[in-house]
Amino acid sequence: MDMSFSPEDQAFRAEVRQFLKDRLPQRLSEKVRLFQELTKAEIEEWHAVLNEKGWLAGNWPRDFGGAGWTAIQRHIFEEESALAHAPRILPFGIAMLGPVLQKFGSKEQQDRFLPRILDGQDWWCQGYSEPGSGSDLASVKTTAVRDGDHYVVNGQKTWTTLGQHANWIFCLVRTDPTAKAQEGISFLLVDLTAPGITVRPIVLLDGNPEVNEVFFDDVRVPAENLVGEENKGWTYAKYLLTHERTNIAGVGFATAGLAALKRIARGQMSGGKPLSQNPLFAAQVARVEIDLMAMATTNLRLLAQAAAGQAPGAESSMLKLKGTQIRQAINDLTRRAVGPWALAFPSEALEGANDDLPPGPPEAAGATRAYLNNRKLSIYGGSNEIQRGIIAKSLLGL
Amino acid sequence: MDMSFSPEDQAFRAEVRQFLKDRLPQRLSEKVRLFQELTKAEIEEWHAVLNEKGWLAGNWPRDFGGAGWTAIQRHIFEEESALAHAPRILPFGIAMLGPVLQKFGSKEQQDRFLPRILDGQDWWCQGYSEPGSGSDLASVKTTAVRDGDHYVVNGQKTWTTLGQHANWIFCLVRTDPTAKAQEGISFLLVDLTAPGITVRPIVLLDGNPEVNEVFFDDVRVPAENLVGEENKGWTYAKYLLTHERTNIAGVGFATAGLAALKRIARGQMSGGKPLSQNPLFAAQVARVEIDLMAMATTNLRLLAQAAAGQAPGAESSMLKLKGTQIRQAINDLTRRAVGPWALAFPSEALEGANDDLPPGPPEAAGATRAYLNNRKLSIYGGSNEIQRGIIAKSLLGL
Amino acid sequence: MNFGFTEEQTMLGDSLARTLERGTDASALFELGAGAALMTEEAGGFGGTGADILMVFRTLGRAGAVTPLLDSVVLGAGILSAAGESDLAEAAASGEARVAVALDEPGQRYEGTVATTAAAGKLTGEKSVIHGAEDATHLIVRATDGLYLVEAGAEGLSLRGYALMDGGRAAEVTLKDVPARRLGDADLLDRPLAAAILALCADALGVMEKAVDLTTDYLKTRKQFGRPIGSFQAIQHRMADLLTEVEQARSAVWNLAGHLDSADRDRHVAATKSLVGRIARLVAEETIQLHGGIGMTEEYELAPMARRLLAADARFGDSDHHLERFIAASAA
Amino acid sequence: MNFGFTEEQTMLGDSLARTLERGTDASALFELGAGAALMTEEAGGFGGTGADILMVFRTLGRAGAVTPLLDSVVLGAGILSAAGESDLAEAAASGEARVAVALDEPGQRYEGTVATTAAAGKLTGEKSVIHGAEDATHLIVRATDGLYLVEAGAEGLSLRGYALMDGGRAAEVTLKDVPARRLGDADLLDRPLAAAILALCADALGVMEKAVDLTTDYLKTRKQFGRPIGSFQAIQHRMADLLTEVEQARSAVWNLAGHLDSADRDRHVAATKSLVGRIARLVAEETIQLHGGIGMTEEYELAPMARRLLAADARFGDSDHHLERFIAASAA
Repeated sequence: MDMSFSPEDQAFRAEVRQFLKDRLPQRLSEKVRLFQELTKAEIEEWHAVLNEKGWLAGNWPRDFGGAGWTAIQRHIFEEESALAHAPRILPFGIAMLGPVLQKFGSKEQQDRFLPRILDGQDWWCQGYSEPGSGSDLASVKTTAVRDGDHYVVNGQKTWTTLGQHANWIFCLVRTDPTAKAQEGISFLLVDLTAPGITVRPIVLLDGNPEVNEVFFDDVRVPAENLVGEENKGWTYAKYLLTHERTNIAGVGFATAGLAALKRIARGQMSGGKPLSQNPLFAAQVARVEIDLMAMATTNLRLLAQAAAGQAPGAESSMLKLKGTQIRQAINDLTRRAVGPWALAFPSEALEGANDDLPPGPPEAAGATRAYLNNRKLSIYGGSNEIQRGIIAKSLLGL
Repeated sequence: MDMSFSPEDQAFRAEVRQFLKDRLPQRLSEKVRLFQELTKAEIEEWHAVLNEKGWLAGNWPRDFGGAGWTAIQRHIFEEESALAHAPRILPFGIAMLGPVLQKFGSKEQQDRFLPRILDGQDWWCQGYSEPGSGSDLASVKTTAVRDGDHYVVNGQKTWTTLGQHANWIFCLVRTDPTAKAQEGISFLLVDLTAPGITVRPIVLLDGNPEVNEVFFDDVRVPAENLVGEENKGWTYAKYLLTHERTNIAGVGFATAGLAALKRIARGQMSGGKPLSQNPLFAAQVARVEIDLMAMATTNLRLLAQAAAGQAPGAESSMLKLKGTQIRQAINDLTRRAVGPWALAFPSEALEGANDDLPPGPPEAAGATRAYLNNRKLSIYGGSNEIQRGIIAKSLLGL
Repeated sequence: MNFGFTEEQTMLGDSLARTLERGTDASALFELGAGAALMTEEAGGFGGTGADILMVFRTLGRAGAVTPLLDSVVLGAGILSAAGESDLAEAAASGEARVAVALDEPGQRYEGTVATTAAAGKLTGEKSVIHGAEDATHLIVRATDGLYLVEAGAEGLSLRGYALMDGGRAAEVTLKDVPARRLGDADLLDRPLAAAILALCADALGVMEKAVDLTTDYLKTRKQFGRPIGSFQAIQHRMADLLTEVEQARSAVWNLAGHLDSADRDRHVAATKSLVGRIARLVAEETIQLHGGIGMTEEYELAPMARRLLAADARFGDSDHHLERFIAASAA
Repeated sequence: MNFGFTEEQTMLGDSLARTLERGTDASALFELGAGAALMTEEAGGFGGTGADILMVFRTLGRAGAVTPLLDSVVLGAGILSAAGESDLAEAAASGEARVAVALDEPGQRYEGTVATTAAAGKLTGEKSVIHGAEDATHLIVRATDGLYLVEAGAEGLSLRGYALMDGGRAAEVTLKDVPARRLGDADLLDRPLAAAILALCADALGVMEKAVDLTTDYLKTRKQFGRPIGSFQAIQHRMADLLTEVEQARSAVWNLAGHLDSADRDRHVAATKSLVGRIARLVAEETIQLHGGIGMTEEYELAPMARRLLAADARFGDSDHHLERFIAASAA
């Protein structure tokens, strides 16, 4: 048993840290630290910096222009990035579509789309969920009917994260309405600028229009944009969902969030002393820190297993469950740490105006919004209720 | 809105308190305070004291020899009794069988059995549960077959609390094996000294043989011992279960337990100070105290509603749920308050010898056993899972 | 023992609820007597007991109404009345005057040190998160040596306003040699602040009841995997736990209402605010989770309820703050 | 990075498990080398790392074995070895000698004040809940100025024994001018006590795994309302939560095993003991509840597991005690 990182991994960590120190603009890290939303341009700016270094797609093989990192290296990069308050890499092209195209896409599709993900020409979004589908992703109602060398798409997708910035969407569409739920689904790439598409932002309870509804009205999609075989889309979707689950524990985010929480608590007063010295508050922080220490080890254990070729089972559902509980607990404690200043709620996103300068410590307003926004963690990517079902069924066989 | 007790009720409380001061033997209250088991003789001694005063059956009408108290008076008596560490009144005859006989029994049955409950000639126990029935009480398998002017009973009951002291048992028996689960059940009174009955104690994980298995092997029971009509027993059983639910919240026990916990915590040291001043421990005690304050008010609100003729609905399931959570939390904190001394586990009940004098404060060994024993609170009387189902179904209509 | 309301209280609650169905117009509420109902007879009102406050604010919470009643009447007029300023108190209770109460200061969290000073009848200092300050005709300001009255627009007084999570607005208040009149010692606050905490908790109770009703309806109608979500046992048990906690919150609010003028008021304030704050957070989180994605959206009606519940915990000291106060009050 | 065991460790665990299937005979365990596996090579053993301790004690916990290995070897021989008493340490590791370690005193809870004094080589004081004292050939006694060695049967030494919740026995120890030999300062305890806490946590992990397996089997086979209890969704979700917590405990035990000889050992001891203590209690309570009545009975095999889990929390400082230690260690 040896819980330390190998010398190579330690050297890699030092390299990542130095890179972040040199190349991460403070302008961006400051916004991330204060839980502020980044603009489209700011996200693209950071993608470009990483792409220049060859580090944008850590999970892609080198042949496709990726960094070809091991699972441990990816973990180290994610952890260091979070600790440095680097912007998050958009998952839609890099973590989701990329692996699907690499495994199931045609050579033409790979050549056409993969480079444009890396160089920022394309901004992808995900067209999985539909109104009413919830965690039942196989209940796809959006249809694609073959018409010559096109598919004609009709229907609606929702919860499309950052779809307002995207020019492409990968969709699950129903191509065989007579088949059973999980059959008859295809995986289609759709140009969002095509006629018949409407994107409508949905404002979330934190005031941020982070997600969108996407409407398809007789949208004509070239048949060459079908990935893999018709009616086999569910297979690709499941593959994508598995890939989405790397970093499912969010150890890096939690570690960075905990550090921020502790810093904030040292700066807040409670009964004449720093809040960090309040026994009740300190106990809650300590408990989440102890939980995080254990979960981080579970995460590394699974990474080591994966490196040894063992596929993770229901343990990744445990990581999703515990990981979201820990992150939401940190968000909750952070919001509560800023006490009355958590009440301020900048309304620009709600009202289209930014005439409010919130009071209290600089993190205060963002702390509330981060808390509200991260209620999504236990809902999306397979709700925590779904995860509990997976754990029970696969480990207990019940 | 007026949350104070009426002058009459306050006078009643004073009377109860004075009575307990005068007539409750310290020998008994000391054992109760230290969580020690009472002997059969000690329980009977306290019953006799109460019966002499006419207070043994607070819930019975005066016509049947009861005290005819209001729900509020009963609450006051239970609370004061618990605070004085009085032994608990055995529920089987007084709280369970009595009301059933009064409502559904024949005049002969009432005349024969009720006085013997009061004067202590009969010790009743409950024959509801069977092996494997769990919370599904209607799955009665014990049969009673009519044979002339007798029923012949065969089968097995279990979890029969204090059955080792009893001379009578009231049973649910199946008299019509062809009927649906909740039909075909009858309510039968059985003399435990009859031939064919075997009582086998079950030792619980606290080392105490508190419950028993009762085996029936061709036991002949006079037909006159049938309560009400044949095959209507489920109706009476449900009525009994409803009556069992008075004091379901256990406010008195919780209040007394909390007072004991605080006293113990003041006497234990933690980091050079009384444990009661340890912020983390004090916070846990305060939280359960706050919960108890709220639940006590819910209890009084329901008592007031009952006094005004409104039947309680799923709220009594909420009281069962929250009441057991609170009492178990108090048991847990009490056990943890005595720290390492909670490790001592007197083994006389397990090994039939009492050569161990446990260490630490006098409450220590009892605290562990009370904790272990009260794990039953969330299991019996309709498990907490059953209560959650009742709440969901009746209030949500789901 | 009686846990119910008087006929007058019930009638007021009903007419308030009907009025609120047509929208939240503060002047309509004042016309209805909602302000006077929150004041005792000695203070020129016709209510002011714990039960009155509970009835009015639970109704406001259920309706999601944003009103000046807590700050201007329960707190503001309450202090003024205690200070013998009956004219201004009645003006606030009738809606003619608007009062904001400036207690907390920047850099302090809950019940922190007060640094605002009075010298020669003039106040200097900074106040933070002052609810309703922008609309106020008068401010009551806490200084090191007691409470002072300041008129809106007084020289040296400046405000910086912003929106709040509960739908209202507050302001950072700066005072530079602002002319002020002394009202009395800080203990004028005792009963009005306890009453304001009751009002906030009763409001939160109304919101919780509404959020739970909304969730129940959703669980009954929304289907997933071919059946109503509410038919899933795991969901049922979570709702049962949630309802049980809301029942606890209900009793806690009743407790404070019933002990607002009793000797152990402080202990009840701490117990109720701590419990309600904790359960309000739980209800916000659980009702969002039980809704799933739709519960995250601004256009669905749950969002403002959830924020209002979080705001209830964050104001006047959160659940941990009052847990500590409860320990102190119980030891005393 | 490597979270696994060496081939030798795995082999030892396997043969230990096989031996334990035939019963808990302490001498058989010592013959097998279980004692030596817990000692480092410098101390005459062939193991003694965190991983060795984890492997041995998780196996003991799974088997429900009551042995002197924690007290006499990990703690006792560990201290003796650190004090340079290699002969007696090896005798304890081989089972020839039995050592009990007397740290705590009556009236103190966890890590309380030590009042036992040494004067002219003789000890006077009282020690409380001393595990394995009745069977010990030697006692290591903590006095105000360090650790002392006392032989069983020494004049002035008296014991009062009693049974423990975890199946073992302990004694109250009274010392009256008992001849003793000084071993050294109290910091001799540092590593052995940390190792003993790891042993206790690994034991608890084994018990938890076993209790969860037992519960899983029960839920699959036991039927209620006509179907297996385990098919009820609410039960499934609770088991999922429980399994997730046990996974946390597993990683916490690994953490301590991996950091037993690192600079931040104290922080890991506190983190692991706090987390394992909390989850051990949870597993005890939840597995009983999920079983229902049968889980309450002595004759069913869950009862000793549940008590052993509670005992693990109650020894060497409970979850709250170590939470406070963690806060202190993190601030340092």
